[in-house]
Amino acid sequence: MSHSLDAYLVLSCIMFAIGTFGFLARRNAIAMLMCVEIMLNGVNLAIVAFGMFTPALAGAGQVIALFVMAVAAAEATVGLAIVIAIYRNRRTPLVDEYASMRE
Amino acid sequence: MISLSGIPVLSLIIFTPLVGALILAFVPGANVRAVKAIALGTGLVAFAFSIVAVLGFHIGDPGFQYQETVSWIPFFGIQYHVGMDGISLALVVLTTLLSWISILASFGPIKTRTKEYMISFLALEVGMLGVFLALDLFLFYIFWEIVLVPMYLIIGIWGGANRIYATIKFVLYTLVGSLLMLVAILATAFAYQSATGSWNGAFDLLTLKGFGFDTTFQLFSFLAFFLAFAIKVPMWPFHTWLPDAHVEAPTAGSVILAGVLLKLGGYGFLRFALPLYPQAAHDLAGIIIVLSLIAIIYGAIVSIVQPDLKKLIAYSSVSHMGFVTLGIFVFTQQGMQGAILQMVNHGIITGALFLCVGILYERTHDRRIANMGGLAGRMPVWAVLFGFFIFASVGLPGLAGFVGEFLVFVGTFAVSPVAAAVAVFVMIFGAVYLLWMFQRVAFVEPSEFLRKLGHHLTDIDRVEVLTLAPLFVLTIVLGVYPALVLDFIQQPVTQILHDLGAPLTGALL
Amino acid sequence: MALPQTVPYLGWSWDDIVFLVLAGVLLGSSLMVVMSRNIIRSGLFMVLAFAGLAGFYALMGATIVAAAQVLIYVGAISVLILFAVMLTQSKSGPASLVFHSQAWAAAIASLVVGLLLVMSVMFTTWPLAMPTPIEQSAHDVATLLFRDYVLAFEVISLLLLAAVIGGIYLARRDIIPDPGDPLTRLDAASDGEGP
Amino acid sequence: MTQNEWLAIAPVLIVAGLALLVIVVDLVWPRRPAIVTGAAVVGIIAAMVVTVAAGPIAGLSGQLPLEGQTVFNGTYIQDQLSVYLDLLFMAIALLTILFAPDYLEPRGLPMAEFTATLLFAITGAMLLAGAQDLLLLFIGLELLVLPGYMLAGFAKRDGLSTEGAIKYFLLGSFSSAILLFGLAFVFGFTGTTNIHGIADQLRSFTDSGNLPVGLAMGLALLVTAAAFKIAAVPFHYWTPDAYQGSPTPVTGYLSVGPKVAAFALLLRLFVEALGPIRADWGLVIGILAAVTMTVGNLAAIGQDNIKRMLGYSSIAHTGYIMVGLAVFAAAPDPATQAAGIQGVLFYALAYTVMNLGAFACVSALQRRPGVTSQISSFAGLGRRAPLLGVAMTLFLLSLVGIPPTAGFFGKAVIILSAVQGGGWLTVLAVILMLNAALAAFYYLRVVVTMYMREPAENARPVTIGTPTRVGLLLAAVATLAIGLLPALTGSMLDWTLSAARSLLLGA
Amino acid sequence: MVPPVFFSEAAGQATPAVAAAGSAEQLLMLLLLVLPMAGFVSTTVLGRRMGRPWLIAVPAIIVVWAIASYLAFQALIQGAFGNEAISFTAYEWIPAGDFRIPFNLFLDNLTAVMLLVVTTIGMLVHVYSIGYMAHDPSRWRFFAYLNLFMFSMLLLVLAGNYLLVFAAWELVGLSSYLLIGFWYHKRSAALASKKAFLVNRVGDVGFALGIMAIWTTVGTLDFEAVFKLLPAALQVGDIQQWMMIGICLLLFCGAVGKSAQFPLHVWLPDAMEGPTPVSALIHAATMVNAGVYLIARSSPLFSHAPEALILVAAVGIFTAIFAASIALTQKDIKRVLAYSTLSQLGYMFAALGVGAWTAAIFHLVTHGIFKGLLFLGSGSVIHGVHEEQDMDRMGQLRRKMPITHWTMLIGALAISGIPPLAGFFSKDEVLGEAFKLGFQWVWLIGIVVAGMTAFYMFRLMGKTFYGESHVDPAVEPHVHESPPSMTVPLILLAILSVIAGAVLGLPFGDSTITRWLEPVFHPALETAGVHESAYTIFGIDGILILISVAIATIGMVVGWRLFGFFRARAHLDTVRELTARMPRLYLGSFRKWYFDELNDLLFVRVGGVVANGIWWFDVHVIDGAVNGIANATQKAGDEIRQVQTGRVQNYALGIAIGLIVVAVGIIFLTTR
Repeated sequence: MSHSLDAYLVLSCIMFAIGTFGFLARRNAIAMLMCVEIMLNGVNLAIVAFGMFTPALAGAGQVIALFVMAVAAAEATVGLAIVIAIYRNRRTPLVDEYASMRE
Repeated sequence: MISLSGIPVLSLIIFTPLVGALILAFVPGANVRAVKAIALGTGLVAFAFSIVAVLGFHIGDPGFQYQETVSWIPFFGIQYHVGMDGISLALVVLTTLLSWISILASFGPIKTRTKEYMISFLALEVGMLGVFLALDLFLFYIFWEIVLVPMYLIIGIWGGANRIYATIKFVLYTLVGSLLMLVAILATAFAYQSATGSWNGAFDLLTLKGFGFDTTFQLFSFLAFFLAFAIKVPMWPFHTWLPDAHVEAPTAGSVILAGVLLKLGGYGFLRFALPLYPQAAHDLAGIIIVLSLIAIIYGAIVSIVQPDLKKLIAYSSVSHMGFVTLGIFVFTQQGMQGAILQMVNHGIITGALFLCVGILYERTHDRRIANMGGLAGRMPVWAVLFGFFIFASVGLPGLAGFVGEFLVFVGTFAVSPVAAAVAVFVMIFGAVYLLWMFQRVAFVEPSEFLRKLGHHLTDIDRVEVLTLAPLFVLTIVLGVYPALVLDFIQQPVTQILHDLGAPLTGALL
Repeated sequence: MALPQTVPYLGWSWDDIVFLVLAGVLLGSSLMVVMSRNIIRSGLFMVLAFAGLAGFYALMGATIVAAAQVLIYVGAISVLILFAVMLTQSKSGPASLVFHSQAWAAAIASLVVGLLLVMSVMFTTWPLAMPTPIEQSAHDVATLLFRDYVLAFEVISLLLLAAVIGGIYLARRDIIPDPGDPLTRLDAASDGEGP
Repeated sequence: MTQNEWLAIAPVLIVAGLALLVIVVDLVWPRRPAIVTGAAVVGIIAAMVVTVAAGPIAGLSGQLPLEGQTVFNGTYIQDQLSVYLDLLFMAIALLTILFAPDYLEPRGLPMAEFTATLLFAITGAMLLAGAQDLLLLFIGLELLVLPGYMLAGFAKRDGLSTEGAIKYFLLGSFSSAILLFGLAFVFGFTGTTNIHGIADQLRSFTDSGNLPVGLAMGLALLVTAAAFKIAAVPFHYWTPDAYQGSPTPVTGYLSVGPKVAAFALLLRLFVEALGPIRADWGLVIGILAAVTMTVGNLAAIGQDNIKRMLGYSSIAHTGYIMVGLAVFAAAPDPATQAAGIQGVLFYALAYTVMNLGAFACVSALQRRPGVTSQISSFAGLGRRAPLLGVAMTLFLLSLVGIPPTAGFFGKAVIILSAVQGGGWLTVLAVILMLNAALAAFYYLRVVVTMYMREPAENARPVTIGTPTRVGLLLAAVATLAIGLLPALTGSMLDWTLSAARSLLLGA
Repeated sequence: MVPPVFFSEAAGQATPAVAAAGSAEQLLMLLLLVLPMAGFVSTTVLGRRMGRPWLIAVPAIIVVWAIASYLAFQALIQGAFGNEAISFTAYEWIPAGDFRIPFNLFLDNLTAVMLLVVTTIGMLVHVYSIGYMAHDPSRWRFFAYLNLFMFSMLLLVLAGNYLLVFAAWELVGLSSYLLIGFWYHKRSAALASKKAFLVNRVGDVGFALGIMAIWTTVGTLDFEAVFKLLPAALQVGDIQQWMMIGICLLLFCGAVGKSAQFPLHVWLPDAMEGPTPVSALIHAATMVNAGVYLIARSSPLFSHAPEALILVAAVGIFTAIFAASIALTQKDIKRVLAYSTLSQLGYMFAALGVGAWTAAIFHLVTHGIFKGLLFLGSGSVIHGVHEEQDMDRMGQLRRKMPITHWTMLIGALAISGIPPLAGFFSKDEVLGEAFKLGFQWVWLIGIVVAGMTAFYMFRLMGKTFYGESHVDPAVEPHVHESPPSMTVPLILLAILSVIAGAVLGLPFGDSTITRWLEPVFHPALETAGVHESAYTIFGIDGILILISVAIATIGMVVGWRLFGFFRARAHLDTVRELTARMPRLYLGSFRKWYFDELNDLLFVRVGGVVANGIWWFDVHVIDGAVNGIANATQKAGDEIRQVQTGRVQNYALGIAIGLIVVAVGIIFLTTR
């Protein structure tokens, strides 16, 4: 199990699905952001797993995972800044209340 | 005959209005007199150039004359290729003539944004002339679309109360057709390229027209062209934009719309659709003949009950243009020559009718027939001219309308007596709606509405006479001596029929 | 103390046990992140999930990643998020509704997505994969990072810089302009909200 | 790094450096937007000059071999395509920066941060254009989109701006995750991150219907994410909201920059890397194209807010460009495939100038704070500001595709490629054309408003700043010249074709 | 009737040879057209400013008359052109491939006769109009129109091909339209002019189709060529008999319209709204004869289509009795004359139909003269009683208008067929030929019509000139004889009415007019196999003459008995009693057998409903579809935009669902 690529991949898929659910269902902007992080981590798990089980990749999986973490950090920074900015305007972190623009 | 070798006559004709428009762009709009003078001058210069082209034209020469070829987008073999044969010549002269007349006729009625109006008008002229002279499919399409924009503005800005609806309808309707035509043009060019392996000449009419495309391809391409042209002509049942556009357009807009724009469709059939896709043309001729017959009779009958002068003339255009398509698609020398002559005649006569209605509108601000009456007494000169053009439109022999119509009849009869018999009934219906309208407008005692206008109801003035005079003369000349046009189009029509191959058989009865 | 080769009684390898336990932690805490009513608790569970993931990385032998995971996620990002939570929670209390009204639809959709993903993973034989993880030295990783992916590495710094600059701009509290200043009032109504 | 590597990356470096420079300039001379603008404009022009002029040294401008030159261990390529796209992106940046001051300054929004953020995004786009490695592709994309989120929320005191930004950000991150998962599948399956390596690995699956399910799933994830980035239906939801909320110059940028860059991603990823299995994604792209343009146009028809309307219309244009991709995927012969890519590239150029131009007109009109972006704001513009009116009309006509404008030639090139492809591509061409007619409906509505409606009572004259004037002039001239000027058109067609060919060499 | 079997050997000389006209004749023929045209143009341009607007128009026509007389003299008396026609082509009118229509003029004896009639009566009417229109402020228009008419009519008779005839045919229609509607401010005049034009157009449709059929068959429209080629084609079987019949019937359609035969007769009575000289010239003496001329001209064709000729005869004789029955009861003096004209035209068609070509033309000539006279006389009367046309408001006018009275009396006697006046000869020729050629039914009806004609003419005379005066007392004192410009033409026409018959119709059997027209009708007679039988004045012909004269006399006498004659009193109470006894017949006749009502129902009401229905269809169905598509598109757009809820989660869910769809799609499409 611990030596099976499929096991890690399945795990990563489930994690991704959980993140997706949260993203679709949560109302709070920051919670949604957290769910995106969960999804990204799920993917990262898959990437590392591919990297570790595939000789041709020769460690690329790990490197990419590092990059993804950096990107995730940047994304979180930007996202949180935007959340804070909008919170100043709207006084609520609940995304479904931001619906001034529609149709 | 004068020698014009080495002079780019056609480019001069096409781009003179453009130059005029550019000059106008730099004239202050407040200086209305200068604006008008420049616009009219430009129109006259273009007209003069087109007359020069007539004088230098070799009637016996079957090919295209004054050809100019400049490479434009060599990547796809697209060229600026223009040339003139008898058909183009007739329509170009018609265009340059009606253009300056329209400009002149706009002096009075157009009171706001004269400069923009004149620029639009000259741009419109560029497009129309380009369509009649282009020999490159791509170039043709570009001019074809260019026509759309100024007309859109002319109707939309200087039009009547419901102008926005009318102008959008006009543009969208025409656009739907022409965009599909673009697909067909590109497909045709590619079909040529894939067969010959080279883009050279892939858009050039002269290289393409002898090219035997396969049957299915012809059918679809022809249908796309057909849609574009049928909407422009307009053929039944694609005609409903026309009454709206005419009613809302300013007078000069109606003149150009009826006088030239509708001819673009007929010209397109002759110049492009038939030579490129002869097989498909043969296959579909029967259906098109039936549609034309419907248009002829239907347009005439609907005209009878129109309450608005312009709408009546608009529907009558549907009927009259039905002759054009009928004449073209019976594939006989007489029919086709008649169709072309009919285009010219219709341009002159209907243009004049719209001018007359415009003159009336200037004084009464109304076009409802029910409000008119007795104008023969109040505006005698106007009534005489209006009546004159009405009888020309009725198809009175000796005036322009007759010869074209009769040639179409004769050409049709040779192919299908039944079709001719149906079409010929328009002689009755045409007379019914026009004469009834004339009776209600010009005869009997003046209506209450007109009486209230009192002395404002003046007879036609000098400028207005000047706009109608050339059309008046031409109406008589072309009725008495139609050879003036027929001689020019004889050779090209023979050529088109030759390209089409076998005569029409079995399409209809 | 040396452990037996396999888990007593069960006959499973230790790695497998670790795997199962970690999987439980990971999925459970992930679910809690998603489901928790209190957003702060969500955040804390997220830290746990990230830590679990680090364990997996270690289990596979990807030690560098595991370390980075702890540093970046557990350390930096989580804290960042928690700060943001604090900032936005201070005035209004916790929302009465955690989930959006479409939660059921969301559940079904994510279930389908998950099933599709899992099945596609299961039914695929990855042609280049080995049955067991491969040893990879830190040196290999470093070589890749600084030789093959050097451009990407440079770009990442740019990315972070951009994020920081933008983040500062967006998040910084401007000197609140005078409400009587016509410019500010007009600005508020500048887009869309007008007639 | 070798000299070649320096030269190849020089344009990217200059732009990135310019971003930093702008921040420094702002620190030295705070609140002097003119200096910032000036510096940025000069810098971008310099970068463009370098891109072209550094050519001979690095083997550019005709001497650049068609296969390009790969640097940084095969992760980045400098070829005709990347040079073309780089210049296009820089042009986008240039125009956006020219248009921005008129809108930002009256609203008190800082020019320096705007310019820097924008230039970061452009850097990302340029990297994307030359990326030969999945990782670089991903990071380039993130560098492109992250500043985009921030720009969307740039008017941070404006509720709509931040609302648009957060929607854009959340959905964007969501799609990034999806994209990443897709990339992971591809990378796991092929065992490489190199674009060419992937293509080589995939060559065995040339027929449709024989993909392993994992790869198919990866493909689906990639299609979804990419469709999101280019704003194709049904992944377009963010577009209207983000466009409407953003400050107008930003909207202009968003409508072209990220879109064209996302198409660059599609070219590198789908055409170059996944080219061998194009039979498997071609039909999907074709269907999406048809749906996208139709839905985009339909939705735009009843729209009263011009930014939102142009947002929907940009969705439609996405559909048009996708036709080119579909042609690549479904065409039988290499020449036609190249023609499809050429269509994408040529249309991207045309779309850039006309759409940016249109947004510039909106933004110029909104120079006076308080002017809404409702279409009614345009009432009587033809008389209030004749030149602006003429320019706007030109751009709108070009967007409709009326000759002789760039938009028309763009459509012509795409349709030509589609009819070359034959089969269902011809149907796609017809759908495209019908859509163009549909589009006329709402574009012309604006013209109607400008020329045929009377201005509101309180309408005041419109004044335009110099940078905007210059920018409008550039955009208008380009809109007219592309197609009409034989030399320019010819070279553009040649260039886009060789760019397409260089791309296809690897596919 | 004889089937066409004697064609073969006659084919060669059957068609009169055509000679090129000499330059003098060319000039004269052109002048015949140019002068009236010039008169029209100059009067139109200058007339309004001229004190005497007739100063151009009338002299022009007098010159035309002189020229025409000279040409006719040359042709008929001198035989200067031999038995040949002369023709020349002025220029090529329509060149379109094989369809080359010259503008060619053609003059043979038939043309010469027509020229005489047209120019003589035309000239007299012009002169008459000087007086008649003297007080109309816009009389310049009147003279211009008259000149235009003369031009058109002369072109019609001179034209050398069918298309040119058709052109002239339409132009006379135009002139007629203009002249009927001369007093356009009168609603009835405006309606009548339109009606005339439109009804004519109905016939013209057939005429036009006939022309197309001829051209399609033989590729030419020139008379000589058509008359040679078409029978030849029939002979060798290139065309079928039914085609020949069809062509003839189509041409006949045109004739029916122009000559106002049943059922297209409705326009002519209404045309009386025009000034009276117009009625005399156009609607009695010249234009309405064009149909007769056309069929006479086409005799070489009709002789090959005996079935068509039977129809011609039937329509003609039916119109004769039908119109006469209406004329019996009309109150408007001009309407009586109008229906009388219809009736007499019916005679001519009957004559054509039975094959008595010469008789038809003979009657055309004499009818032109005496009907012109009668109309001008009625004009004089109307003028005298101050524009009153109702005969119930006249009476006893013979004393106040003696010249008018006497001349009209001559006209009435002439039309009644009382020897030795003009009508006697021609009518007798028509009826006698009909009887002798085997069309006894035509003869029988013709005789009845003759009686009716005599009756209604003397009813007219009685109500107008005799009996008691019912003239408006206010007008009575002012009733006066007309000026010389009006009376002189009356007198001249009266003289002609007296002598024309004898001059042209004597000696019986081989009369002058027969000799004149023999070359023209020779081929037709040859084809039809009509052989001149010896004229037996003391045999069958004599008996026929006696019968017709007797019938006419009876009609005449009944007329005086009931309506008065010189000193004889009218018995109006008897009239009233008679009409009361058969109200339906009376009312039917008085209401013109309800034809106007039928037309109104068919064309105005039903036609209006149909036209409005089609318009409704156009607006609501065709345009409705167009607008419907536009609206549906807009609606669809609005619906689609409903997806855009503004809520991120909705969007995200959409993306997720999209992902699922795409994934399922791709997996389904690409994997095994």
